Amino acid sequence: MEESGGRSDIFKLSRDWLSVQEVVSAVGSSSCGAISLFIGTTREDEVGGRKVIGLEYEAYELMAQSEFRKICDDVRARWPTVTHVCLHHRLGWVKVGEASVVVAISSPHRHEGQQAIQHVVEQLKASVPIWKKEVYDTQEASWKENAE
Amino acid sequence: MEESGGRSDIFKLSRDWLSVQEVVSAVGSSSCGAISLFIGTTREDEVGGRKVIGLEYEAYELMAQSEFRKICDDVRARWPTVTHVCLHHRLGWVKVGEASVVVAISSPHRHEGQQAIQHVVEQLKASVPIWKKEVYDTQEASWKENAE
Amino acid sequence: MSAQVCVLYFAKSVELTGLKEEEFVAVPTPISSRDLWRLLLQRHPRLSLLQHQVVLAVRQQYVAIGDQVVTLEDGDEVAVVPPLSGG
Amino acid sequence: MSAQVCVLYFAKSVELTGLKEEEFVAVPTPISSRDLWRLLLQRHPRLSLLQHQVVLAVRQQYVAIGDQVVTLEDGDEVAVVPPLSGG
Repeated sequence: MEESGGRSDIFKLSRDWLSVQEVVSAVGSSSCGAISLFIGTTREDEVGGRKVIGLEYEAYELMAQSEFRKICDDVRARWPTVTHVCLHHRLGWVKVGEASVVVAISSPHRHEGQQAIQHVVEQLKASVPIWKKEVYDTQEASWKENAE
Repeated sequence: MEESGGRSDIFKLSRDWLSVQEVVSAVGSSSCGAISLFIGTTREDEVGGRKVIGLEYEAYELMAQSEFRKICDDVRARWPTVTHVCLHHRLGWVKVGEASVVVAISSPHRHEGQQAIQHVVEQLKASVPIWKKEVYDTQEASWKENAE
Repeated sequence: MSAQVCVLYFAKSVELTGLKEEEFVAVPTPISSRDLWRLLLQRHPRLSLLQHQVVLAVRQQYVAIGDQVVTLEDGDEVAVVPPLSGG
Repeated sequence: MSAQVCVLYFAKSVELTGLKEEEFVAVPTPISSRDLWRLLLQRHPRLSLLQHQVVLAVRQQYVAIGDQVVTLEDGDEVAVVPPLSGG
């Protein structure tokens, strides 16, 4: 957790089930009228006749932390009123229907938070060193690649 | 709760504390990879030297329900992949720091959900018959008006 | 023709009228929304503070104050809708 | 000059090398990122399956494979970074 002038950037990689309420509480602030949130979950899917049963995540943990900090610096440069940013990402096995990522941003008004959260999710996918492998009901698996 | 083709539009007016987890659970679906969420909270504020201590909400309840349904119909026409929409709004006394509204939308991919949630929040403010009065530490109060 | 309608007040209009709802027993119908608003103003002159900001809802559908003509039936709900501030 | 660096593998590169990390004892420095990648390929020819998709990270900073020259010190971390898929 980084604190500067009452603003915090919180990043956590977790092998446990993610708590939405914990992420929301982490960004709560009485100076903020808006909290924007994004939850990414493992979707039930079929790929070439095989059913996806879950995802297996891994990360380059220290570098992920520092790339997250860069994203937050960038967010604060673009949307200076953004108050707190909190991102929790799962590692290890995440079965269909469970959250792999929860991001929340608090801001005095809603527009900047809603724009900032889209930027954080895009940048997370583009620059934070995390990887997932789709695991199928046939026991096969394949590493994914973010399109964006 | 309206169900049609596995899609639900849920609207609740509540005099109790809003549970973010309850709203998230209401839109969860194994066919969805994304949940977008917005939480509106009562901001600590000063108006003309008086401190806002909370908000008092009231609604034209049946009409609010039907205006919400119109918003959901419009959302589904614009973003046909949106799966579930859930909106909980507080009534009565909401003190500073507490949530007055929680909206969640699930969708297979995140872009449509993130656009749709902004539309729902804008339309909520523009067309759902709900009113709030700001209450100050001086015991004075004033009815608010949405700018948008 | 006339109808008996139930008028609902919300937000500032409750404070201005001192009422949450009341019955209007002989409202002419059809009637323009402007004339309907004038009837409300006759009974509650303080509602003029909301002039130019207020709209009405008839059977839970918004009606701007103006030339639009509405047809009322006994038991219809008419609401005074000050500027919204939900969210 | 040469340096001893720690090479980290992630995702598909773990499967291709069978390793999560290993020491490279005498890496020439300064070195272009293209030559650094060639050294890795010499030791693990199957990494060529990642050719054109992979980037490196040196001291936790991304370096595209190309002409860019990096200076290595003993103990530096070099990572093989297959296409990202977080989120």
